[in-house]
Amino acid sequence: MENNSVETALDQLDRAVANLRLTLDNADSVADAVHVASGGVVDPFVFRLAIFVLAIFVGYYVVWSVTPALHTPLMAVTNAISSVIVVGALLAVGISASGLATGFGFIALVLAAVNIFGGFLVTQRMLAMYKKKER
Amino acid sequence: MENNSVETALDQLDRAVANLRLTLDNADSVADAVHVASGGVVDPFVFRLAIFVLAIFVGYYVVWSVTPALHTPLMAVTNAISSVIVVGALLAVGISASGLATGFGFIALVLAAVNIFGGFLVTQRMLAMYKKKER
Amino acid sequence: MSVNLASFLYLVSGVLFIMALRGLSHPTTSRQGNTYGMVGMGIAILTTLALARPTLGGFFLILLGLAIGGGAGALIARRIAMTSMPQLVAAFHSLVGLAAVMVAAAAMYAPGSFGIGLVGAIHGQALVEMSLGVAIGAITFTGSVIAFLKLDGRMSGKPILLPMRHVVNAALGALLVLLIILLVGTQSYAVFWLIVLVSLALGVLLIIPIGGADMPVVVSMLNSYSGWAAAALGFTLGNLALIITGALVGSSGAILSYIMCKGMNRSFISVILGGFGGETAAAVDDGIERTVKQGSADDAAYLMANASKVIIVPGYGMAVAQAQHALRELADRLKANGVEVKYAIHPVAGRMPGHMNVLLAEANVPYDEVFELEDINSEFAQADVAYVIGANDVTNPSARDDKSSPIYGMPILDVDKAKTCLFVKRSLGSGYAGIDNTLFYKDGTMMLLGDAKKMTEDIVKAMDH
Amino acid sequence: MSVNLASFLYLVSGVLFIMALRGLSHPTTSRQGNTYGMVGMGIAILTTLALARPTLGGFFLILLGLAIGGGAGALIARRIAMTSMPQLVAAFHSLVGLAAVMVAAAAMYAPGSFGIGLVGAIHGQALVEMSLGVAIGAITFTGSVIAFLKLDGRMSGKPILLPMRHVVNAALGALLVLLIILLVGTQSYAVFWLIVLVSLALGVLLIIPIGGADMPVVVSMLNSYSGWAAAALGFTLGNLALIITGALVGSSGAILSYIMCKGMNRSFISVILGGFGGETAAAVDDGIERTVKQGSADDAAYLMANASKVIIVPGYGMAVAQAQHALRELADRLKANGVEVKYAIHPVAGRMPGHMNVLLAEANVPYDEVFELEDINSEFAQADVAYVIGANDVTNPSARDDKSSPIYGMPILDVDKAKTCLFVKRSLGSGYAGIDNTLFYKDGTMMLLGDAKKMTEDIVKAMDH
Ligand SMILES: NC(=O)c1ccc[n+]([C@@H]2O[C@H](COP(=O)([O-])OP(=O)(O)OC[C@H]3O[C@@H](n4cnc5c(N)ncnc54)[C@H](OP(=O)(O)O)[C@@H]3O)[C@@H](O)[C@H]2O)c1
Ligand SMILES: NC(=O)c1ccc[n+]([C@@H]2O[C@H](COP(=O)([O-])OP(=O)(O)OC[C@H]3O[C@@H](n4cnc5c(N)ncnc54)[C@H](OP(=O)(O)O)[C@@H]3O)[C@@H](O)[C@H]2O)c1
Repeated sequence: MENNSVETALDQLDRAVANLRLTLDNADSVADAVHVASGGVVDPFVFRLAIFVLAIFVGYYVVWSVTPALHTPLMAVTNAISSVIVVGALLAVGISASGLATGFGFIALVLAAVNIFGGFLVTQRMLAMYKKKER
Repeated sequence: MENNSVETALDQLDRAVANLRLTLDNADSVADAVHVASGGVVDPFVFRLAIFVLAIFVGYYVVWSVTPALHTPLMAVTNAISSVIVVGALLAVGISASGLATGFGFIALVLAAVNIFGGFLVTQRMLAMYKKKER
Repeated sequence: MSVNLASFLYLVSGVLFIMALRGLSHPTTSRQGNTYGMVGMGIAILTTLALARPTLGGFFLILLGLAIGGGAGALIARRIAMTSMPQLVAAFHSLVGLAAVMVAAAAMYAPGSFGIGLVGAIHGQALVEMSLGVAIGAITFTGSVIAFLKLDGRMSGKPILLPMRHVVNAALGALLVLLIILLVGTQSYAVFWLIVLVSLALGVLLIIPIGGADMPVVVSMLNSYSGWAAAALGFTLGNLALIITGALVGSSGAILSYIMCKGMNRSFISVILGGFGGETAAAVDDGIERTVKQGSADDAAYLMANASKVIIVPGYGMAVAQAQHALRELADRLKANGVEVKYAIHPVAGRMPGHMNVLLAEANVPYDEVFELEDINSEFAQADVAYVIGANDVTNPSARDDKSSPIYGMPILDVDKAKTCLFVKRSLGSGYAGIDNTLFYKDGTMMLLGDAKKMTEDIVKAMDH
Repeated sequence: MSVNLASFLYLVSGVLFIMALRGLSHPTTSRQGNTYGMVGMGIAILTTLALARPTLGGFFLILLGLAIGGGAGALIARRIAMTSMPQLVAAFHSLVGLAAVMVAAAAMYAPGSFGIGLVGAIHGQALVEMSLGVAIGAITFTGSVIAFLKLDGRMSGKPILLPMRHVVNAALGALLVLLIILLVGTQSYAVFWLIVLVSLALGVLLIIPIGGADMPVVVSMLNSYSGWAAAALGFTLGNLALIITGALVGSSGAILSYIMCKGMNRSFISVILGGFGGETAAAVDDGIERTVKQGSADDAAYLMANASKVIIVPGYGMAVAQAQHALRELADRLKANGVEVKYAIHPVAGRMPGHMNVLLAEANVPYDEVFELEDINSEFAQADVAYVIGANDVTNPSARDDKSSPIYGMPILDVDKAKTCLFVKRSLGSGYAGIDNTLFYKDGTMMLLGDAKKMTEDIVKAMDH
């Protein structure tokens, strides 16, 4: 009798679990369906690729529009902005548990900081020199 | 006794369900945590906004680089490409169950098709007229 | 097809559209650019079909729609006269606007097909994007229809100035905002159609006070609008091709409007507020007796045949008279006689950007004989004859010299620097800006009064003698 | 901070970086552009801090790192001589490269902090992106170090041509691909560091065969590389600011390399394959006896003081001699005497793009007296004196006239069209391209042999008499 009831209980449990699974599955597939049409499950990679491609176009045009007289400051300023890699260093130092990762992050942070300050300041110094004829 | 065992079973069921819930919750929160850092749960709207903003920059530069002699074809071709709204019409006609939506979609489809063929072909006709001096 | 692949393909078609516009940076690359555009459109359509996987019936319906619309479009493209391009572009814009409204309506009635929720339970964000798209689309539709009617002469170009129009427009705008908020709250079809109605009315009201001659700026502005409408719907549908294209078209229209306004030395706002350029203003009557030297086709033929350099300045009148072919004949004749011939195009000559270029190209004038204002303006001093055919405002020296002139500051072609200036037009009347042209009364100017085409043909004939 | 807000802010900082480059389209907007850049960087840093919410210790560490690095950077920026800009840029690039490697290493050891998985279970896609980032970063690092050493004269500029170098490089490249595949499979630290090592070696091997004088092209190319490395890591971290910036920097470096190669009329490939420009070639000895007219500072002072128009053509020698300030004095003196003075800059004068402009700006020469080749080349015919100071290749007429010349096709400044051409250099030796300059032997040329700064100062003194 006891055995029986346990078995029943187990059966019920099984069925409950199965039901639960079914519901969950259903919910999932509904969500999936909605997503497919709305593009909600588009891999962020595709979006990033689009952003990357468009940014290359923007870069192409924006750099061609730089006047040749300012090509040296351009090199300095692109160097400064490419140090935005500092965000990676900040994550490593700010969140990381592992000592090694923190160490690597710290080195990256220092190097990037040299570039950021050095790059922008030297550009500023250069640009301050470009003057119009005073009349 | 029977009563007892059923109760036990129900208890077990409850616990099982609770456990299941816990596991599910955990799984969810783990996924969430991973997502937060990786940006995986970034709302696609933000990505689309980025794409939109960059495309405006591209549009700005690309249109300024159009030679004034071709400004009339430019108006015709932008008209043609803005009919890419046809993708909405195709979805409406292709998937919709509701008769009304299909009807609206069909109208949109016809209108966009006029623009697509009209716009590209009239541009082609115009561009074919621009010739260099034969020497 | 997986959504990832589809999104990628939409990106590809967006990039192809960018390449299409990029091609227009030079006539030699422009045809290839147009091909890129067509390929991009093809990819967008095929991708959508692969994504939607329509039933056989749906597929048939799609083919039918494409065939009807495509056939009509192809026919129009083949038949249309080059001189009617401004009207055509306006008409096409109205179609894009209406298509945007229809797509939004379809999304409203069958949100599931677009993945934006269920009937009565559409995502709020999608509703906002959609209402923006539908409002801009509807304004584009009726606005473009009015622009078309004015440009095509089916409606008077006279500005229609309703009393209190700014108040009415502002009120309608506010109402629109309210309705959009209401739509997000209620998801009611009635509200949706109210938005459409109000926007349609707004489109009409915004455009009727603007004079017929300002329509080119309006057409460009509406082009820009149709782009923003497409982009808004692109957000709703999560479609990259639509978002990118919308931004491109939006920028393009805005830039062209800006170029036109700068070329006319007027502010965009003053154009949009309307009331300008409907009627020609009364000729200035300052009491000074002015004499005009009038000439005949024979005089003109003699002058030009003996010139060593002739610069041709075409304007709106050439388009009206369809004189481009006759003009090309004249130029050929001159070139055969050893005369150097060049064409000078003002940025706002005619009634749409690049208007003159397209007409000259139609008459087989090679594009490397056609120069922009800044490239040729210094050459008038060396020219024996400036042959001004149907142009007026773009040569008016008061824009350069007279600070009190309403067009002061607008760049002009310095035809008065040429030894002789031949002016072909039908009367001493003014042009688009309604301002008297002091050049008519100058010593070096000879007026050739008559229709541009007829006069040019007569000059060619006179050369035969 | 929500990730959505953070992503939006990263987008804002990307847009600010675009505006920073956009500002450089004109000197008047350039300072504002630089400010945009700084604000963009500030936003990126603050956003990351708000997102990472570091512990107090972490926060302290971050401040420390920023202080050390920032202090060093600010010091360098203040101290560096303008003539050392090429070296400085190379050195800075090496830092970006190394930083990229370090960030990738941190991500490898603590993937959780970057949300790309767990140790030993990093997402495959992230691993591929990361290895690309680390490989390009490492190549940028050692490559830039070599470029720095060559530019700074700490290493001979002579190309070091190892035997079979192309085979070795190709083999290393293939090994790199294999290692990346292996890394995705094993996630082993050893493989990761092997990738780093191989890339570091590759960076050295790729750059040592390139002659010192070609380093500017290399520096630009490495600039481009550092951009692509940043973009690759941007994909790993899902960071919009990094992706946008990487693409901007990547394009910028590529375009500058292209401009330089076009200005030298050489192909990018030939530059990268190396072996050029290390040593000056032996002077051409074609048996013809050639005479050179040599002059003194007094002769030059007399000629210039009596000229009505002088065009100054600076070149690499001006940078070497640091003669820009003396030159400015000379020009001031001439202008005070009523002589019209202009500066003509060849696109590849000096050793980096815009090199001459920056030096002239340093000496307070107003930028509206400085003209690019295409804007001034027609004016040499009207000039009485062309004062060529330390330039050589960019004036060599054989690039224009002699089809057999290795630099044939490179655009040159037509200094030989001026009535007199004064050449300031220390010898009759050749310049960067190692080609004899036939201009030295021309009638209208007077050689002023000596150091550029000394000679210019002597001319100024001579004018006092
Ligand atoms: N291109 C654009 O994008 C654009 C856009 C908006 C506004 N606009 C404005 O349009 C104007 C364009 O200047 P425009 O010089 O080309 O034209 P315009 O100043 O409008 O003058 C055109 C002249 O052509 C003459 N004309 C008309 N029909 C003719 C015919 N059949 N035969 C001979 N002559 C004829 C007219 O004089 P008669 O009546 O005496 O014959 C008129 O004076 C500018 O004011 C510009 O601001 C241009
Ligand atoms: N700008 C760039 O981005 C770039 C990049 C890569 C390559 N390049 C190449 O660099 C070259 C630049 O041409 P360039 O005409 O400026 O320079 P150049 O042809 O290299 O000639 C420089 C001349 O300056 C003289 N000189 C050196 N030190 C001097 C001093 N202290 N005082 C006086 N004269 C001195 C040298 O002659 P003496 O030894 O007789 O004094 C030399 O002939 C081009 O061939 C270009 O292709 C440029």
